[in-house]
Amino acid sequence: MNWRSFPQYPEADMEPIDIQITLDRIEDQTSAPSNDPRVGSQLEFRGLVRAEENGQTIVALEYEAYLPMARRTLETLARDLLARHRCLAVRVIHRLGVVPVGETAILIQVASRHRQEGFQFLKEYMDQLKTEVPIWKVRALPLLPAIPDAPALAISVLLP
Amino acid sequence: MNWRSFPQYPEADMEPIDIQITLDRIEDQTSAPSNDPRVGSQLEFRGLVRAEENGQTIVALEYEAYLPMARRTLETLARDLLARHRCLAVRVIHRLGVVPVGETAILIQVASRHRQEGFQFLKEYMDQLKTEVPIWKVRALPLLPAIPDAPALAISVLLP
Amino acid sequence: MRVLLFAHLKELTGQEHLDIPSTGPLTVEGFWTRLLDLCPALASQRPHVRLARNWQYAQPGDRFEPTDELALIPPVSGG
Amino acid sequence: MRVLLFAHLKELTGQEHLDIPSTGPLTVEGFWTRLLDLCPALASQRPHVRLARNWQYAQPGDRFEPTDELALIPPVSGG
Repeated sequence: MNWRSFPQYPEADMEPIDIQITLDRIEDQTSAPSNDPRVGSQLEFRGLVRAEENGQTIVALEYEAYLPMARRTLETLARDLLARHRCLAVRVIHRLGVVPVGETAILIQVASRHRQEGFQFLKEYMDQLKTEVPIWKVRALPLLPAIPDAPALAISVLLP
Repeated sequence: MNWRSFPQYPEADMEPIDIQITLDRIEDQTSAPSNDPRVGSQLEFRGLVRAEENGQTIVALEYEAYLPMARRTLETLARDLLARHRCLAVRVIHRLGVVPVGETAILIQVASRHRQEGFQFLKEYMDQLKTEVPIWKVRALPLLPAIPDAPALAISVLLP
Repeated sequence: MRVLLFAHLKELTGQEHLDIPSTGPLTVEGFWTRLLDLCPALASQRPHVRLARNWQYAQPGDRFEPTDELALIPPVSGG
Repeated sequence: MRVLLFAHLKELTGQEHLDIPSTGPLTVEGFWTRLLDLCPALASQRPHVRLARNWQYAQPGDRFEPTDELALIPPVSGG
């Protein structure tokens, strides 16, 4: 029975706060492995680019950031909310540059003892990110009718 | 640029409701792939067995279900809340039998247009699951001091 | 009429199910009378369990048929 | 004193940053006066942007030093 071979609770080896900002795809980032035996809840949120932006059909969004401030703000928010809701660990990855429809722009994972703490963390983190973190959707790339044999042409619309 | 090769929004191919009850490990179940361009939020919750149950250190919990009713109730809850919160798809996997500390007892994934809808779904789904779905923690397997050279011995504590 | 038992009710009774000899439809009250005649040990559990009938929680006005599958549902603790 | 610009403010001004010639510390009001002298096109944006100083949002009573990194933060839309 494999529960007999479970290790006798090694020290928690989670980094409590892991913040990343990247130009790469983040689809393949799976749940943070945690062997912290105190964890009863792992929550993961992915914000994906939708095919509609302000009523227009698009194929991608372009994100820009004030990098050092964005990183600091993402981290400060994480530290404050982790303490307030007594969560155990959090990981945040925000993607920048052109993000195609259906791909992940932001990934947040939070581990906590009980699910309510994680729910509160995630809700408040996203609410505050949406008002405080200097990251912008700067351009929407609209869906254009295909032009046979035309060279690839990038057309974008500046967002307000 | 890979956003140019994004397919022109194929029909959504998500199963809107996927309910599973299993004796197998569910650690390796990753996010439901979705190429539905309406999805803006993917939320995943994992409920893990913690090392502490009622103040006692344990190594595993054993779950039991009234199978057909558990499946029906999980599905009815999913259908009701999916409609109420206008979510797009949900997947629920509940593990039964002996689940070691640190492993997943329940996995819920929900896809929605906006994150608020997914948050509401997940919160209410778990709240209702905890009162309505006929699944029980029937036994806790306590942590025992190691006995050198003793044969493996399974001792468990009946939960109230 | 078969009555399924779960969790600690199985340990309490030593049974996974009880069979109430067929007598036609039963009210909720009639059901409990017959069940406790059959298994008095369950009396202390009555305030704590809900009745399910054919995989759904029973309603106060239900009448149970001999072919129904009944179940005693102690407080659940899944997830 | 360097002032960074982001998102549509870059398009509006054609610049990624503006440099206010050094004059010693500036109040928030003094900062705006100097900035709008330098780039009048930003006047219409003032009600919509927040000031950041050294990677943190500035407070109303702040005094900005010539070595500070300032930034105009238009409404954010990450996530």
